[in-house]
Amino acid sequence: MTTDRQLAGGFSFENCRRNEMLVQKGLKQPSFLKTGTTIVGLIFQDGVILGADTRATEGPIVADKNCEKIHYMAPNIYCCGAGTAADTEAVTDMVSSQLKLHRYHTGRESRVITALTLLKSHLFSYQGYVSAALVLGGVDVTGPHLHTIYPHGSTDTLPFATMGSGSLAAMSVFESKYREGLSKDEGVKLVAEAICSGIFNDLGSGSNVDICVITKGKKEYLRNYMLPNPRTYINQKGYSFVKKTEVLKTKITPLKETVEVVEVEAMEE
Amino acid sequence: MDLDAPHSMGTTIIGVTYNGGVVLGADSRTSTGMYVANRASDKITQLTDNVYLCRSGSAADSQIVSDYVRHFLHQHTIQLGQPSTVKVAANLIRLFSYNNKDMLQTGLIVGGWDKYEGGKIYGVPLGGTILDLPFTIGGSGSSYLYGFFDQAWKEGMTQSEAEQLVVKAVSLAIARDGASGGVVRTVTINSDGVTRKFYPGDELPLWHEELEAHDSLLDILSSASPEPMVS
Amino acid sequence: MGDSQYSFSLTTFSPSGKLVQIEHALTAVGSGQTSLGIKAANGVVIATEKKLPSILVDETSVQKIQILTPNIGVVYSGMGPDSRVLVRKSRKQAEQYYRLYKEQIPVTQLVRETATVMQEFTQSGGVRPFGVSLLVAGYDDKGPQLYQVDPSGSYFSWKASAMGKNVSNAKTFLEKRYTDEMELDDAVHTAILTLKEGFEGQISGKNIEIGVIGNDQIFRILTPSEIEDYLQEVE
Amino acid sequence: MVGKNCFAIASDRRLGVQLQTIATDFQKIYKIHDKLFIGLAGLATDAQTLHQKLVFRHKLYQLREERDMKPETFASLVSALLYEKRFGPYFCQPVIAGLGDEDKPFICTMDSIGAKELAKDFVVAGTASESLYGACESMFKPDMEAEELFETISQALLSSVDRDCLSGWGGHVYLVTPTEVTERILKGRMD
Repeated sequence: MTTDRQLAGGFSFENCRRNEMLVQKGLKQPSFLKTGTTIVGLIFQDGVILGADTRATEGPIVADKNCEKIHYMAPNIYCCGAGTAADTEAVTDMVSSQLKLHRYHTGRESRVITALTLLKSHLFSYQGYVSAALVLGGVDVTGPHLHTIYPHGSTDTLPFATMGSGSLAAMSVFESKYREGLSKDEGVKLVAEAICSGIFNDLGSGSNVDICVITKGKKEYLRNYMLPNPRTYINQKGYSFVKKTEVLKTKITPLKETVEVVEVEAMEE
Repeated sequence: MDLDAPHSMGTTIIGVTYNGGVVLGADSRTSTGMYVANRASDKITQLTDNVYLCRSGSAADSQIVSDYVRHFLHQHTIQLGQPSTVKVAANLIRLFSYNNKDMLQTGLIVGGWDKYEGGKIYGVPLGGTILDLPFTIGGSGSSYLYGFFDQAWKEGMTQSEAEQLVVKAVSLAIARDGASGGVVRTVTINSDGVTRKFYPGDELPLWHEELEAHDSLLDILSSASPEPMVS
Repeated sequence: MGDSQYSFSLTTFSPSGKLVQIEHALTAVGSGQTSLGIKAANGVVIATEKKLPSILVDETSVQKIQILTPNIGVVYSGMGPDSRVLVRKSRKQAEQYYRLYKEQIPVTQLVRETATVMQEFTQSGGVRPFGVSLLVAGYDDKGPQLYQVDPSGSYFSWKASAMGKNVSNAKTFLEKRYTDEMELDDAVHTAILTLKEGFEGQISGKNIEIGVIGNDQIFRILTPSEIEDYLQEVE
Repeated sequence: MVGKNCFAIASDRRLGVQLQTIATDFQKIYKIHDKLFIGLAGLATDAQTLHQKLVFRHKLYQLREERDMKPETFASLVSALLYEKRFGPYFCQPVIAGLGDEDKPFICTMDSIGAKELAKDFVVAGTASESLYGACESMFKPDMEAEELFETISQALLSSVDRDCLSGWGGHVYLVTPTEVTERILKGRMD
């Protein structure tokens, strides 16, 4: 049954022609949620640190002030995503699920290079139409690794990396202050500084700083590590409405108490 | 500025044969539009123990091609029980480039050494032709180098002559081509094996009207306490 | 399955209304090594013998209890290679469920999916039924659960069950020992004692396997040294 | 919009083709089960198609698993369904609101290809979303009781809709608490 097919991956293109027609007739194509982002990563003395801002945008509108851009791939691997939000989410979810099955199969910890290869081959096969720009970091049996992956499927291996619309601002911080063998505290501070430089100098990035520190056998996900943009305009008294809303019709449906089903003795063969 | 532009390598890549082997050379700049996405990339990729590949054009495309070719050469080496020849590697690359020429935006230079033909260089430019050449240059920076190579390349150079030629050529292209830059990497392959060399950008020869590299302003500020101002 | 001229099912009704192939599959299970499972008040334990054909086999390379999802584990009696197919398919199914709903698959759902696969192999062309029965142990919102799935594709929920060579002795033993209030640790002890019944040779941490899941909802396979500790407790 | 142990979901009632109004009592909020609602903004045909698919999926889930879907689970399902059409999307943006485990309110919106946006306070979608962001941002306060929540969401909706010529003709509000669902039709401008 086509309507009930499990989502085994793969896209459906059945609306493409119709949508083309609709757009031609003047209907506006819906805009997608983007993360015009600052995401960064660096290698320090005993692992990898990833960082991200938390703003999601839809055109010029800030759609989410505190979204999560550091995605889980495996217990020892995380991935920052920039680009179309749905794509980064979907592609990281898909690969993380493949990695999990691979882990069950092999009984070993996932390697960063495996994640990298799975990601790049998916992105390459969609020729850049799946617009996900990623910073992939993790520590495996071969040590710490940091990679960047572009929507077209090209990859780079670097000691420090930045991506997204705020990548220039963040890179300027890394280029002037990064050195080999940073301590954990220095690393976290530098990553936070790079993200802040994205938050304050790039309009597509904003709100808070998320950080993820991965070391051998351990990871720390520091959600909202910094909150440099607290809300300052809360009206203590709240709003009171002088005139009540005019209601034309009201219908109240009480909800039934849920019935507890008592289990009957299990059936014998 | 277009950060969504595909990642590409406006590049200078060179392959040169000399008396006994080959020298491959490349700059290290990878750019997206006007932005330098990676200033220290490695465009000379290993395919087998004795064959290397210089990549130019779309980074994604050339990486995929080299990944596939590496995979097949690995199988080929096992089945054959001996190292694959440069010719086989080059033909495999040609096959991929030709069969997928509508999809791929990449120009490649294959170089290596095998016991049958010694050091060999093959160029596989955009459409998937294969060129058997004593030396070849590729990427956006190559247009500044044709005349230079016609003049400077000699049959039967020594290894150090060839290496110096490659470094000189890449640094010349870096000086003139905006899409090339960073450092110079070379790979020398001969009967003894493979040697990789690295020439930092601030130690390259200076050409016409080029300026000395300076310390960054930040270094100056933090290194010594500035003289107190006296009015 | 395929459309070749051979694409008819091998599992054909006998005149007496039996599917002989399935009966044979059950025989294969019955001659397999003993496995058992017990559902306790606060968890589930599954256990199995791990007798190897020769002492020269590296016992660390054999793993009979497998994890399907973080909160579901499985053990088989019968043909090892067949079980691997089911484990692979079940893991994939669980992962597909997770990708759709971002929620771990409930035990009942996974068991049903696995049983469906086993049923399909009794009715499809070009294939034979699986020569294994499975014991699935899981813990989810509905509490601890233990299921047995047979080659026919039928499945039942059990308080305690056994299968394989020693099935009748083991079941009698479990019937005697089982109580509803049993705690997980007691269940592990009972599982070991049941395996001991009719175990040929000396039982040790290396020739049995035990998997447990408690109310932390994480399925865990015990290490040989942990099993040794339990063995000492029952003695 | 989320209140204390309750939530409200509201929409306007206009259905139009460009600037021409076709219907003024159009249902844009659909019930999935007693404590789970989905509002679908955008192209009406897609909204209805998507709604049918979701109801189908949910019924199948109910039969298979003998339980109602949690709002979080439902949101993931919607997201997966939308992303499947990544390169030919439904012209439709959903808002999902429901009471989950222990009657904890859950709200969420997505873009047309299923990028989830979870929020603790409020979510908005549709042609008036820009003005809704502003209105909700200032009117919302945490832990409102049901009636206050109703007043706030209604005011926010009406004031925003008045600034959007493509929306209007009153509002439709569902107010859901653990014990009852209150459905109200609001009076609004009719131009």
